[in-house]
Amino acid sequence: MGSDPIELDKVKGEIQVLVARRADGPALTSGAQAIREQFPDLEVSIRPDQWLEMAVTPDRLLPVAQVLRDQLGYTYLLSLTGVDWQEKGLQVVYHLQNLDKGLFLVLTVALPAQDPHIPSVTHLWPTANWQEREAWDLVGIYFDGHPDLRRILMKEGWPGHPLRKDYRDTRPLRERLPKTERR
Amino acid sequence: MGVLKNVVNSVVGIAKGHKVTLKEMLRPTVTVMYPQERLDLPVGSRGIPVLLSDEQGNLLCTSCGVCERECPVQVIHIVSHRGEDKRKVLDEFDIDMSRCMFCGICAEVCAFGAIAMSDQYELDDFEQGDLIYHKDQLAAIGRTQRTPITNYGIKTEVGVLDQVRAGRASAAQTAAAPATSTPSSEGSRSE
Amino acid sequence: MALDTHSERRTETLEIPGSDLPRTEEMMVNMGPQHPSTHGVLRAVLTLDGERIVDVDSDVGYLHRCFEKICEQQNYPQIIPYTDRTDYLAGMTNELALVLTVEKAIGLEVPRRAQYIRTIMAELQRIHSHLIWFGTFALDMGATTPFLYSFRERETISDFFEEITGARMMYNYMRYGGVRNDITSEWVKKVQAFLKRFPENLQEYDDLFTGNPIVHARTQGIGKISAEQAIAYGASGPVLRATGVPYDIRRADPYLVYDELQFDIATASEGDVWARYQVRMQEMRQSVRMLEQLLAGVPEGEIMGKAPRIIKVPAGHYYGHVDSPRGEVGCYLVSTGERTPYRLHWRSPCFVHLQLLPLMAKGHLMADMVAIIGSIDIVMGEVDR
Amino acid sequence: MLVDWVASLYQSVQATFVAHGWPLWVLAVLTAVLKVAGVLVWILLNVLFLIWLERKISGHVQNRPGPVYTGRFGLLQTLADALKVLLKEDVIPAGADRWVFVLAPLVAFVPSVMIWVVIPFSRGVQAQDLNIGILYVAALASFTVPSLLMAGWSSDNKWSLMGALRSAAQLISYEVPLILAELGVVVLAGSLRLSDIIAAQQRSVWFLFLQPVGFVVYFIAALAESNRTPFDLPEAESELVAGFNTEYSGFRWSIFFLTEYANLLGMASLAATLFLGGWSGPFLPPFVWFVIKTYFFVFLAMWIRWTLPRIRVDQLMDLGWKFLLPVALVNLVVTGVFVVL
Repeated sequence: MGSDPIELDKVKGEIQVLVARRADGPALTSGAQAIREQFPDLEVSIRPDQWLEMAVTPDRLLPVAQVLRDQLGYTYLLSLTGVDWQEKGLQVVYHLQNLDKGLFLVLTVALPAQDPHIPSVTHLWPTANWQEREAWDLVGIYFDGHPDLRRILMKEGWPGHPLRKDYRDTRPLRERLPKTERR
Repeated sequence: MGVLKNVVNSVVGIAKGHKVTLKEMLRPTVTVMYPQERLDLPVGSRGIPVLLSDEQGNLLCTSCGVCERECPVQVIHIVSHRGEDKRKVLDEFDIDMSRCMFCGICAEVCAFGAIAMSDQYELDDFEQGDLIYHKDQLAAIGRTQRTPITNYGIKTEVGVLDQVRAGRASAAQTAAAPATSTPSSEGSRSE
Repeated sequence: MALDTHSERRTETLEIPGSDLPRTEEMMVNMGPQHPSTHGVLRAVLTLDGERIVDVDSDVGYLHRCFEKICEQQNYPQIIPYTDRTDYLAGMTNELALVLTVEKAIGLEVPRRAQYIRTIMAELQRIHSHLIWFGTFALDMGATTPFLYSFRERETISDFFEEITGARMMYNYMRYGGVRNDITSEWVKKVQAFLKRFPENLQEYDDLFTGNPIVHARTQGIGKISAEQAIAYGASGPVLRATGVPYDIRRADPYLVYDELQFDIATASEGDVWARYQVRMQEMRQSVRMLEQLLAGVPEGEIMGKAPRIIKVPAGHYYGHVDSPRGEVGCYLVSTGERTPYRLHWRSPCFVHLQLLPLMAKGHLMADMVAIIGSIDIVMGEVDR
Repeated sequence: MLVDWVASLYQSVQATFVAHGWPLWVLAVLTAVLKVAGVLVWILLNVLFLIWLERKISGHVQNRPGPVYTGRFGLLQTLADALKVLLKEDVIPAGADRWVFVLAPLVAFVPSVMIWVVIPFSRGVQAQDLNIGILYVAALASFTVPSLLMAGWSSDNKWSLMGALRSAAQLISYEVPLILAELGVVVLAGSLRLSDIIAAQQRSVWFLFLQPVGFVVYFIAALAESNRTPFDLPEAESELVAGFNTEYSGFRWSIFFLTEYANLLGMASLAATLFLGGWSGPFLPPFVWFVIKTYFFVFLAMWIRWTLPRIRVDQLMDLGWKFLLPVALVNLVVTGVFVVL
């Protein structure tokens, strides 16, 4: 294994982006160390599946994300989504990748259950645009500063956010076979 | 000269394509005239799930209900009661084929090998309600089993689904007649 | 609009061809949801100046089936058939994304034979899916015949799938800890025979379509994006590789037995429709190469590991990803230790790629729009889930 | 023989008219009606066959059998489809410009029939041997533009409008090289009369060999004129839904369909007349030669259709103005110099 770069002889043109294999062992530790140096007060852990993990508060998201992208090379946002933890509030999860070093990072942001607001990262990773819209649409998280925060999968004016745990679909059901009384 | 070279390249590129189409035109067709000819499905190909019986013609199903629980779309409906020897007797076993997604999980989870995926797949019907297949229909298709269970599937006789569907009217009549099979309310589900 | 200004630092300014031409009154056109070449129910609201595209606003969600919500109510084995229905042209790789994530979470060991079978299926699926893409792309370009030819070969692969999994599209084949059914040596021989003649078919496609000057003229320089733009917009799979970035999860984060295989990551540097076309054609050849190695060395053994009878994922959150024919399929699983996931998020490549549509299409002609949509290879089932 | 018999019949009828003192204009009207009916029957029969042929060829190119059920080899399939189309509901969109919408298919269809007035089927079998035959054909061919514009504009549909605009641009651009290519033949034959052109070819060789470049230009332009792939931009199914006939259905749509094939047949027969010596040929009867040559071009057009992708609209213009037009001009000049020398 190790983090040797992928063979580039097939690549034509003047491409600068190298994609490294997933880092493990010392490379992973130094990756975690690099983040700790930037943010001594934040806790960075190494998960058993070789992902780095860190949690930030919503007000610190933007500065942290800026440094992560510009100085630590997390240029690739894999996935962005929200989770509803009911009374414990909501959570936004960012999955980031450093293509050059092969580092994978999961960044979680906890939000209050009432009126959840979080700054948008669309200007850092444009791919967050639709993914934030989806998180707003399905989980109901407000992304402040998003250029175009409207529903994307559900139709406009849909009541509620379907992936909230307390969401109840009120539409009539098509008749089904009756459930057995035993259950 | 560049233009001329361009033109020649284009003509060659286009001519190659025409060669391919001409060659394929003279080849025999690869399609099958579907209703008359049918491709031979491999055993295990997932058509509708059916109920299997033993040599005496008794259903293998013990009405344990695991298929009903595991079905991702909840289309299986089982009603059973305790018989005199404390064993469960299967009264009803319905599968709503209009919702079934033929995933084959029911056949997979059945510990008794009582359900198998058949090779019957032509489910067209005039009434949505007719797409709910009952115990007797599923068992009738299962009794025409031609191959041992492979990959949770069996082959059945060609056209058995049509026969079962054609027999629906008469089956309903016999069910309405008194003193047939189980004492449960079979008539109530026949609608 | 705000996007362009914000991402100015990372993305070069867009040169719109023909922006120096005189302009006329603009016209709004609804391309889709009912349109022959939106590959399902994509609705793109085009602002046209004559035939030139001034602006694109895509509207998705017409095929939203609440996949993620459904999964919160199903136990783990019941989710597998649903994953087939997200990207219905590459069911195997979608199942893989889920199954690998859950296995990683539980720490399940998968027998080597099962891993080989999974890899074989995933690569067959790649060819299967790319064949559809080739056919529909040709159809978008107005050539009807390549579609039928590619389906001819695709049917053969469907037959292979049907023989082992029991279905041609909705396989429900992967299991936590292994696979559902075993492959046979006759099946392996049949697939090997197919792989022997498949390069000839590919040559036929090349003669018929790839080498055609009209295709060159219609694809080269169309829908161009740079590597920086592709990364910033989270592109993956052939869309990213066509910009010259050799990002392939099979190499960057290896899973199954890809580590032991010899293959090249197909890349092209131009980042236009033609580059994406070439990458996919090349990927089919690489898949053939991989399949030959895989089929020659399938080990004997079990196909199911020691999976618990009732699957319960330990509390926590897990992210697994695989390289599907369309790009990175990510499965983000949040568990509280129950029999059902607490939350399952599906990161689908097409959903992400569709954001690139305005970037690619602006300034090009109406006819190029069709080629661009075709070159992203969208599957609306996956976009809307 | 048939020709002679018809000629003698005509003479005897004329003699009867003269003997009885009936006005001769009645006879002229009668013959005209008969001729039109004959041409119409010929076109309709051929179109029925052409549609079947297209489906068969496309089927076999794509490794499938094409129509097989209705009639022997599916020969009656088109008839069945025509019946179905006639029985369909006649839909006129609410926003449509009603009269223009209704008239457009007719404006498209009538010129495609009128072309046949000057096409010589066999020795002496020609509805009217005009001395400006080629000019007449060229004039009629441009009639397609207003009809498609009418259809596209009146439909009140943006896709239709775009299809109509495309077709206007396309047909006008390709008219020029088409006529220039025809002119090469005219220069060689020294006449605009189609029968003279055939006679000139009988004296020397087929003009295909004397005018190969002109032939290629003519053929490409003719494909573009009859809106066939790779030049089917006005319809462009994958881009414009169905282009100018998006809103048409039933009978009106079938008229457009009919026109398309009538145009194809017209272009093919004109190509046979101009470049392959028309009905002239050894052994077989002239009419059979005419049909064989026409269908050779028809087959060529179909083969191209099922092989090539569609060209883009700006590339179409480039091809027409920047390539075909100069080539056709040079060809004409060279031909002229050759004839003078």
